[in-house]
Amino acid sequence: MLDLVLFLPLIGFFALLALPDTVSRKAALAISLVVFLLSLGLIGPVTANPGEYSFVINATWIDYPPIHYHVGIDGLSLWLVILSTLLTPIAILVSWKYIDHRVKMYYAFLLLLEFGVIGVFASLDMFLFYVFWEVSLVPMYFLIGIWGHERRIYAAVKFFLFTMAGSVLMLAAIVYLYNLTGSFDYATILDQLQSGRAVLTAQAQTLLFLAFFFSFAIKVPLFPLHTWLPDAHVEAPTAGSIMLASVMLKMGTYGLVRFCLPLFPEAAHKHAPWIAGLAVVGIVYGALVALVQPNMKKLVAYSSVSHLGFVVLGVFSFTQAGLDGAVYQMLNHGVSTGALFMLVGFLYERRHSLEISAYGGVATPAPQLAIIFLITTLASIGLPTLNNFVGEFLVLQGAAQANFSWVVFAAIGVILSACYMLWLYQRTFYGRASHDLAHHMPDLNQREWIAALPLLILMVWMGTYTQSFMPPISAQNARILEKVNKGGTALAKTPTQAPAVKEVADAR
Amino acid sequence: MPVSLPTSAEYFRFLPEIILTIAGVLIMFLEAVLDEDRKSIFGPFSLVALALSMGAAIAASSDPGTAFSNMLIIDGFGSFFRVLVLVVGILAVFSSMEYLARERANGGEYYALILFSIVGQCIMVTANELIMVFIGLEVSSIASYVLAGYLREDKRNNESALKYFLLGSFATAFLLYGVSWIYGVTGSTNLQLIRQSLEGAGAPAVAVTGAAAALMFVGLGFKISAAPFQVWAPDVYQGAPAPVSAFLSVGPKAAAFAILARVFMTAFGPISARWEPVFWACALATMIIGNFAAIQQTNIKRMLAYSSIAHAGYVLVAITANSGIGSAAVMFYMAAYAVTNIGAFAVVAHVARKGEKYVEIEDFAGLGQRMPGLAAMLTIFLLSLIGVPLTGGFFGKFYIFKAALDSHLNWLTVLGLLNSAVAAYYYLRILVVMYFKEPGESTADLQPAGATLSIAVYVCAIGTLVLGIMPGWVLDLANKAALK
Amino acid sequence: MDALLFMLFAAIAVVCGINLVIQTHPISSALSLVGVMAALAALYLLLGGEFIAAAQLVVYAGAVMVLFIFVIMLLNAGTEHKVKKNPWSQYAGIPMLLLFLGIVACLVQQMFPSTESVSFGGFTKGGPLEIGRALFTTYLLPFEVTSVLILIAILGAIVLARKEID
Amino acid sequence: MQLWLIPLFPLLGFALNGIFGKKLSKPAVNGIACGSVLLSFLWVLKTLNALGVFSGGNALEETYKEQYFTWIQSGMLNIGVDFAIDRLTAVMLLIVTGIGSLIHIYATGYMAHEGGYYRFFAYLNLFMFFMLILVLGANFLLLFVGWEGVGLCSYLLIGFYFLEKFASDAANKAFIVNRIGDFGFSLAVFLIVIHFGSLDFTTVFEKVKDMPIETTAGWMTAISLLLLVGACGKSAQIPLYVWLPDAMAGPTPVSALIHAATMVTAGVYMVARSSQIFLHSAGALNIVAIVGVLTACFAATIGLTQFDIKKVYAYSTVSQLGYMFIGLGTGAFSAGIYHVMTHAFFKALLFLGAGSVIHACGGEQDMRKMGGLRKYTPITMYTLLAASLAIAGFPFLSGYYSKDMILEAAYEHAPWMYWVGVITAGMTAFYVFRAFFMTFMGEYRGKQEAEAHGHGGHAAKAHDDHGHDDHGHANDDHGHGHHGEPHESPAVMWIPLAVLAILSLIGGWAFNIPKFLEPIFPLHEGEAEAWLTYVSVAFGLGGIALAYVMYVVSPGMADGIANSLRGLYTLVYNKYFVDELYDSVVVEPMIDGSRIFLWRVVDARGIDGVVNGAGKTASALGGLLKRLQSGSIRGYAAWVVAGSLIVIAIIGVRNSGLVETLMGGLR
Amino acid sequence: MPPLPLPPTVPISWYLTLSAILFSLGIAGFLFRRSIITVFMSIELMLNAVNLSFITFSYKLKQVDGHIFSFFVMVVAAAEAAVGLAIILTVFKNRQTLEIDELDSLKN
Repeated sequence: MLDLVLFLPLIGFFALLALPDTVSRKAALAISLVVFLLSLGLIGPVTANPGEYSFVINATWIDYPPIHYHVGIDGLSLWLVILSTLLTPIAILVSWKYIDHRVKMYYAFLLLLEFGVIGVFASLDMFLFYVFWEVSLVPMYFLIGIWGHERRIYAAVKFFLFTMAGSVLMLAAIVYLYNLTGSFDYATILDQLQSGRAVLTAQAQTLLFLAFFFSFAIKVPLFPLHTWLPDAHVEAPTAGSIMLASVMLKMGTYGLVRFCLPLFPEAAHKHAPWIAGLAVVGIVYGALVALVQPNMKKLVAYSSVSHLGFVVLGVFSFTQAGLDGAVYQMLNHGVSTGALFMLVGFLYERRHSLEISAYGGVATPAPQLAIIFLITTLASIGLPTLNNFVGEFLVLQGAAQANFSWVVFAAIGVILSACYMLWLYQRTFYGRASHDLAHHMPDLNQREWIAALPLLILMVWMGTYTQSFMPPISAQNARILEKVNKGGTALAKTPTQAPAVKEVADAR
Repeated sequence: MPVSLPTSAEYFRFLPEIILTIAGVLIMFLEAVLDEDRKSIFGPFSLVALALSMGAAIAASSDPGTAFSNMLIIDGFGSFFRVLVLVVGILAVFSSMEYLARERANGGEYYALILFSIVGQCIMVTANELIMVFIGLEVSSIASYVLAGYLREDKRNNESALKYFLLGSFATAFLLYGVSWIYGVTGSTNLQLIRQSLEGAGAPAVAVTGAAAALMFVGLGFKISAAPFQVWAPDVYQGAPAPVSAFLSVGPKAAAFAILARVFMTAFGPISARWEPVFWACALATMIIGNFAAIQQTNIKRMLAYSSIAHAGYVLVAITANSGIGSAAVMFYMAAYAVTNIGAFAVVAHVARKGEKYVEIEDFAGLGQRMPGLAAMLTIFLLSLIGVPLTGGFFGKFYIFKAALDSHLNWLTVLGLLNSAVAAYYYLRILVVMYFKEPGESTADLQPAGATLSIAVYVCAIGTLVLGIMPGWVLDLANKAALK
Repeated sequence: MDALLFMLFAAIAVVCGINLVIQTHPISSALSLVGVMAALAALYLLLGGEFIAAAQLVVYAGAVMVLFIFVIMLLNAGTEHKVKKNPWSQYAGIPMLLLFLGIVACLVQQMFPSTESVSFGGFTKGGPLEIGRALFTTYLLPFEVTSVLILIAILGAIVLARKEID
Repeated sequence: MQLWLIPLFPLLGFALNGIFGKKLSKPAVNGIACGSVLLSFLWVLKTLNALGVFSGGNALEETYKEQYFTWIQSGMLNIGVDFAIDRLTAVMLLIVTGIGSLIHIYATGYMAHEGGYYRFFAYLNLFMFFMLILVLGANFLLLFVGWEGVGLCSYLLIGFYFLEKFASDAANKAFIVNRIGDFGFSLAVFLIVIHFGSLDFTTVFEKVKDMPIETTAGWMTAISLLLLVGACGKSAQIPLYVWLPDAMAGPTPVSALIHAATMVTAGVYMVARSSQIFLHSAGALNIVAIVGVLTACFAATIGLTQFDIKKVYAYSTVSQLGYMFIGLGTGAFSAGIYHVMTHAFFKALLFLGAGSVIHACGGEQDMRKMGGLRKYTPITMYTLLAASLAIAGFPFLSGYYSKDMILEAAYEHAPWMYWVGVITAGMTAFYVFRAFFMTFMGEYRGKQEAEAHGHGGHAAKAHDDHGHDDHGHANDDHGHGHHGEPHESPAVMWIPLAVLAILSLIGGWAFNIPKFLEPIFPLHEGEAEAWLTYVSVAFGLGGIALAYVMYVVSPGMADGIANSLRGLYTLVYNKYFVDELYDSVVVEPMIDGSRIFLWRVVDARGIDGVVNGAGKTASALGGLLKRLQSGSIRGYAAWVVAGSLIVIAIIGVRNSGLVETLMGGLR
Repeated sequence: MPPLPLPPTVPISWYLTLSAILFSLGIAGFLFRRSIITVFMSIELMLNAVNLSFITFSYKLKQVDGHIFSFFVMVVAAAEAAVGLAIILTVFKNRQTLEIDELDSLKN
């Protein structure tokens, strides 16, 4: 099953290159839909046993050094994989009319990207992880570079170099771990480190942690490593932005949760204060800068910086709530920011401008678009009953348990998110539409509705009935935390308050 | 003095070189005899010779041992490189045929020179004696000098050849001076004997041997274009015909790396504490000079030349590691680099067209649209040069830095990896131009590549991918053949 | 006597060497080089290298240098022009050379203190017999391979100096 | 008991109208909208009846709770979607659904000619849904859901006329200011989880009871104050009141329902709900009271000078909310809730009446262009009179009871609060009756202009009259009708007015809320001093009298006073320039700082500067390195020599004693 | 004439030093001469210095191998001379100059 989910996009990539341009988008859509449906089959077994890896395949790839094709899905990666498989057909649908040159390459790259990101989430071998990590880079580079806007080259190169600069350090760290443990297998390495069979000095642990951390932090992106993101988003085509924001950024946060924390718990604890500090700065900073962007995509991009600050904050709170919230927030951000980019793309297809000032009064000619945009906006600013609220609440709750002062500042980001999103909405949709604008602004068509609807449903679903999604995440996070907080250092660091925390909670 | 004649086994171990030499001589003979219009057989003929030679080399690898009074040693390491340079030769011939026809220079001499040059490289990689190192080096080099200036009407070719020749001979003089000192101190030019002699040597002897090793490093470092002896490489690669540049940047280089690794790891093993720091610094300087200077290049051949300097830096990292893994990494990397770089140069040679008119990076604008297949192949090569996974370049780099970390060269690893990130920038520029820019007049009348060039390009691409996806095949060989 | 001969030929070699470097006309330099070679041939004899001394005179000073002079004449190479471009070697050359020489000389002093000295006849195995035997036994392979080298030289000369390629 | 049906009806109404409303006929939309709320109201009645509330006795002294499903579960934290009902909730439910029903009915008439009709009712139903969630929610987070949800609906409805910038500005302002309040609320929630491990009301309050005040006062105060921040946002208290006057940009029924009767009292409800926590922190309670006093007085002074009828009532709302906070802060929680109810009656009525007046005048909101309406709209006049008397604290009307209780509690808490409250009561009476007199007495002043300019010019006129800062007028509120003369509203509008008028008159003594809430908020022991009541009534009557003198007996007098106190008048008329202050102290520095400093300097020059600088440095280094390749063979040879020297030096000379030898040789 | 202050025989190090001096002179010729042919001859001078060194060591070690080595050096030098002079010929044909500094069109 996982094999199919993983390799069908790759097969699709080659198939598309072989097929003529005319059928490529239909073929791509069909393939991605099949992949999505297949990926739904992952849910049952994984949720049944979320703490363990399901669908494990462990085949030798290279004998020496022992590199294995070792993949599997657990509660942490399950939804991220499904998010990827869901967003790919949506991205294809969104591009349906927009992409008019080098069509088959475009869809082929989208499928290759899907292959890469699913691989990242499914890899249980560090080397394999790195391979997929890099492989996912290439199609995105081309997506931005070929089908992007005016400054696409700068953006594409910047994107590639930033990520590359981070990932080489990760490679060094992976190799170092291999030399230490003789294995690339994540579970083996983890086991050896946990059991003390492989011993890292404090300095080595710190350096390794930082190597991993920086490569992930660039991808996240964490302030102040974020400047590639606005450029990449602004220049990328709509589908590129969707995949970038929804899936690729999650690779970074996923890496933090999957690798940084369990492998180097002491270092993670030691460095958590400034990392969380950066996360908080990022939350506020991203929001403030988003506030003053004249360009919609840039605005949404900076809002991503802000939102992902929450994720990082949650991760480095080392609390169950924080971690659960962080993972949930990854999904939420994927859904709602993906939708935002999609909607901005719809606007762009109609008006061919990303400047907010080119719009105004769109709600009159295109009320349906306005409504969807509004719902997405509300999701993005964390309105309860919509998805982001749950994630932000848990993150902040967890962070509050770790250090209340972080939360005081982070919560300012929540205020600011309302400011920039509503202001954007006001400037774009409210007011009177000029004649010219109204003329170019047909309401949503059926295809666009089909693309948008799943995300809208998810926003509400994930906001109201979290139990459909949360249990596997929670279960796996609990296991991670068990490893990370072995010394129980996280909660002990909050001496001010803690009388009731450890009591059994709500006895409803 | 009892005279022992070489045994048949020894001849068998030397058979590849013999085959090539005979083929070279035959070509020279036929060149004089054949009509003009039949001279196109030289290419295929030399391919057959190379293939036969490769068969012989593979066969010989099953019967390792020394030959001709310890002059040669046919061990795994040597065999690996011998096969590698033969593969390089085959690919070089494939990528040259069309070029030569286009430049109306499809003479037999070219192939003969390639074959002789490969003879020299084969001798180098299996040399067990400094004298064989020297002679092999000279055979390879003198043929290379001529090849670099092969199109003698072309001023760039002239200058390239002259620079290569003068500086090459200059560096060789240093090498020889070093050899003479080594001979003087250790009383031998046999690698094993040198090692033995050094193992119990006193301080002055070690110091002088060190200085001699340094002089040898000047000569060999020159051939591999290690900093600060890299200066010639950009000029020569830029000026030489593109297929020759391709050949020069991998063939002699692979051989020189092989002999560098062998001499320093075996013969100078006992004084490794002395030369490792030098290699460390040279590796770093080479990477930095190669990568950073490449950023500024506009000529693609020159850029690839700087890139080849940078890659020499990576390989030097592996030699600095001075371990079995290190030598395996050298082997694997050179293999991956060979297919990648020949492929890249082959594409460049095709796009450059007659007289190498279009060798600026900007001339590749829109190649992705005009020639999607060729562009895709060049993309694979460039990604491999960057070191993106699933290409040979990545795995090679991975293995090199693994070796380096194994030998606790932590900082060199980090700096090297950062260098490879910098390198991404200039390779990406070609991708940018190729895919993100609209085609201009430079690619307007570009014809599809012919059969032989296509074979070269596609084989290189497949090789690059196979080395990236299934590195195990070559890596196993390399690990078994490791020097230590 | 040995010392006197050494001093004599060494002086000739050095003076000719210096002359090679300071002369601006290639012919002068070439003749200086011949002088160096001749002086060295004498020194080889002192060191017991009969065969090599002969080869030095016949092959080197004779054949090779004749080739040089032939080319100089052929190209009608004249005096060097006045320097227009000054590569940095012009300035850094002398200090670097002195340093190089200094290091090497020091190493020589350190490695080979003046205890052992050269006397004519101290080594007598440098005759044709010994050389020939070594060449055709131990050094058979390099000897044969040099034939390839010569072949390449011929080929190279043909390629580069042939009248027209087609 | 199916508590979930209560919010479900409006939600269904929202869904139906929202999705299909465009295709439905107006009566169908009306039917769905009003029907769903009415059903909800009836279900509330049925539920309460089933719980025995109407039979008196001890019914519902214990909380009745229903649990549906887990909403958020993480580790030990488990937050369910649970509804609970106790007496406080019962009161709120009745207010919300009862008043809500009336206003829905009214709105069908008021909005009859508006575009986006279905949209309006969909939003209104959604509001009802969230308000009911807010009231019914059995834990802080569910309360927060409703809290944010009503904020959203408020945003949507204020921005209902989104074609106009002032409407969308006001909407944004409302939402964002509320967000600032929510900031405090959410921090409080986090602290509650940290300290109680739960958000469930019963669990939390049980635990609070057992906690000693001495050791917990610190963080209890923190939680209380943070909750207060939230309440200040939602209930428009200083310093976060600024959004409410602007919120009048929404249609009048919205002002009545959301910005007078229900949503804005959510803060009061929340503080009352958390009374256990507040009771653990005397300091926090005191601050609540102080905020209330200041707000009440401050808003009343602004109300004195406004000419926009809805603005007057808006500031009045702020002021009355202040009273409620005084009640809460002085420990008289039930008095606060009592006032919530009576205020819901009379303030809803005031707004609906104002709506009727505006309707009658064809969209005019400026009282200076009204006058003499008693001839045209008698029903409206009498209902408004009832409401005005009620708010003025006329004895035995609804406002009298609740306000009195609050003031008594205030006197006990701190006499100065009582005196400020009483003065405010006087001002309240004055400005309410000022509005009443200006509207209904004298001669109609709007006719000529209305005819001269038509309705299209309203916005411009209003701007001329009110100055640039006056965002709140909603003249486009009422785009329909080109009436030559004012006219009475249709029955569907005045019947709700009548019902509310009756409630305003008798609601005070008919529903003895403090008694009903006694199980939750024990009544204060002992009798209050009688003179307190007399004084407050006197002030109220005095205010009415003053208004009568100034606006009926000698109409020029007001202008005279205004002229003689020009500076003060300008200050008050312009609402103390608080909006301007916030703009220049918070908003503009933030925006400019973000744009100029964070974006242009930190991001573009700082971070990207470093990044691009690194690129440039690399490039420059490349430029430098490539110049090594001078092309000169001799230069290259020099490099080889130099390199060989270095290499020899490192390999050969290092540690060889050679350096020592050389040095020795020099010596 | 006073007797020269010379020992009857000279130490090996003198030969080696002479070799070093000649080698350095060769380098100097390469660095300072501007005629391509002279530069090439400087290389020959360096090779000669190397040969002297080999033969000296051969004397010291009492082995013939050094002689063999220098023999090969001579052969190689001859081959190099043939090819090198041919290259110089082509350069001259194309550029009509033997100034080494004028061959710097390939650079940076």
